[in-house]
Amino acid sequence: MLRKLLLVGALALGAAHSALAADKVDPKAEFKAFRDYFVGRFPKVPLDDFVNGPYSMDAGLRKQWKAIEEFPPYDFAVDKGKEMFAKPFANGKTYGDCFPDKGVGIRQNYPYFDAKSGQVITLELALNQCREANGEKPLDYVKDDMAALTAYMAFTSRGKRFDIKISDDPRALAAYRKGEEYFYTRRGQLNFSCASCHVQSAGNHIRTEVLAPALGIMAAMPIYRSEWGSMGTISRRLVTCNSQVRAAPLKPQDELYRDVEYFLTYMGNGLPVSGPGARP
Amino acid sequence: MASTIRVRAVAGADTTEVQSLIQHPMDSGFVKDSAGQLIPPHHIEVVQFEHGGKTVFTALWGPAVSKDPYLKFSFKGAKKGDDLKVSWVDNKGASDSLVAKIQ
Amino acid sequence: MRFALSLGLAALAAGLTFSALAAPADDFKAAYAKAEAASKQAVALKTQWTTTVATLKSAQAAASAGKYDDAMALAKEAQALAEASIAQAKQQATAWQDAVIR
Amino acid sequence: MTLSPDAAGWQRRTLLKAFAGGLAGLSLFEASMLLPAYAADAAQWPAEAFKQKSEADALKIFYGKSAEASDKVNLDAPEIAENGAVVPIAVASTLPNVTSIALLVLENPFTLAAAYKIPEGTQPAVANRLKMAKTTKVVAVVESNGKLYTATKEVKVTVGGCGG
Repeated sequence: MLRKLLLVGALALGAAHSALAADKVDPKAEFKAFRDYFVGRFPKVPLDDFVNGPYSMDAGLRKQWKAIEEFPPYDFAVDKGKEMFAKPFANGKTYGDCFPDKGVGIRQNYPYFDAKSGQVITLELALNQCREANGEKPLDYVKDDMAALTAYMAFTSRGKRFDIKISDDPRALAAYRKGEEYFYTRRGQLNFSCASCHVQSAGNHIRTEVLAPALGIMAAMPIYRSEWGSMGTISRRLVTCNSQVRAAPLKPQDELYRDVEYFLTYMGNGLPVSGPGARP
Repeated sequence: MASTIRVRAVAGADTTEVQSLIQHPMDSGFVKDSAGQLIPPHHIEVVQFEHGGKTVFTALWGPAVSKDPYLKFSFKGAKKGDDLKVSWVDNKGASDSLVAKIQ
Repeated sequence: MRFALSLGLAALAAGLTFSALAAPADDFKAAYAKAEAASKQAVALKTQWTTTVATLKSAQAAASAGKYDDAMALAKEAQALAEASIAQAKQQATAWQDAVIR
Repeated sequence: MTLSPDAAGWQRRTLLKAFAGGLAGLSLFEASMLLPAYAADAAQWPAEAFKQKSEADALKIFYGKSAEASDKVNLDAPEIAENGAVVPIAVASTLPNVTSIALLVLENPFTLAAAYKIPEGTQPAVANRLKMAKTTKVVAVVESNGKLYTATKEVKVTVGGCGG
């Protein structure tokens, strides 16, 4: 009983809080402040180079990355994604039929806020919605096939500039705000937020790794990580971010994960798609 | 299924530069799986490149070569349009091969 | 605690009957239930820590092995972790705004 | 490769991919026709050499001789590996009549990592990617006119290539 009361109380508190916060959401101003912060802190990094994450910050790492990019390990995923795109579902339709421009060169427009369903639609979610609409089972969100599909879609969009829209729809603003809250909220036993690592400590070393700046961090997704020895999607990255700070991860494509992707990708508006990427 | 082998061979003025990437786990034998069991070694042992009936490069690999291994080398005497034959065999006897056109 | 201990000693002296063992088992169950409740609340608030989950698991394992002293300590630790995670969420409910780049 | 403001690079890459895709379709057929003629021969793999646990033993078993350091062996290895699982390593040499190049990773469980046969007409240079368990010396060995020459470099590894 007491537990229930506490729970209800906490939830009510949370709701009241976001309602209050939503009143003063100004994505445009926050976008400018976010970008100015990184540009000011890393004046030597060309703006478009932020999408290369740690490699924009460290010459030694950059050289190894260049060597790996000569024949990058994500090539196999891109080719697999291309094959999957070409192969019709059992009903004869293809992935391309679910997307504008047959799914080619559209990565920069994801995620978007869907007024009809009132939620943020990420590329990964849209791909599984496409499968289910065509009578196919959804894919695992974190790697393999999903990573191959998104790798191919990112590859066909390379160099296109992110153009995420936060409409005046209060629900879109609320999703943005929730994503922002998630990004800045400390969690896990280590008491780190996404921002602790990727804003306050961006460019710093953890062991030999250089923490990627949050500006443009979504642009390289999906990524081949040497640490994983395989491809991973945005879902996989968020799940591992959580577990690294000893926070129990949410389910892939949880509403909060989609909201944080919405917020972060919007913050990188105007930067070019660089995915799929290779990372340590 | 697509080939496990990717090759880019580009003829220059004097030499032909070859880069290849092979899809292979290259398990070292020292890594444990999620159940705590050692994954037995599984790695490519030999990669061979042939041009004009002659072996132009041979790689002998142990388990310390990275997953999805990469190679770059150059050789003389080839021109655009020539065939470059690539083949590999691993410690379990699996193999693959490919004929690439030099560009 | 002291009572349970002396009871345990008495049982030991009496030659460890099954019913004597039931006391630490029940104590553990109660402590575990408390820890589990706190853990569930942390999940509901999306503030669960992986260490809470792991410690709960270790507590169960210790109890299954009959190591009730260890099991009790672990259950209490799990409860403390879960409560700390809830406190963190409550503190962060407003504090996050101070970190926003403006 | 950087991003595609470099349109030519992008185009080249796209073409290459299309090309590779075309080849992939051929490969099975080609393989079945031609496999016996040019299949990599597992018999030439030097099993004993790959089991050795020191530089001296690996060289003795693989080459039957010892080596001396030379500034004509150029070993390009990062000072700090971004990840021990994938460390780009390149070797080149200005020595004459090079017949083989080998790479040793001294702190790995087995010292010899890779060896390359360089026939006449092939440049004495190779680039590859190796795993390193921990901070280690890497030795490039070049066989020239029947003698062995080496270059050594230390690579710092804090994220090991042999972990989970």
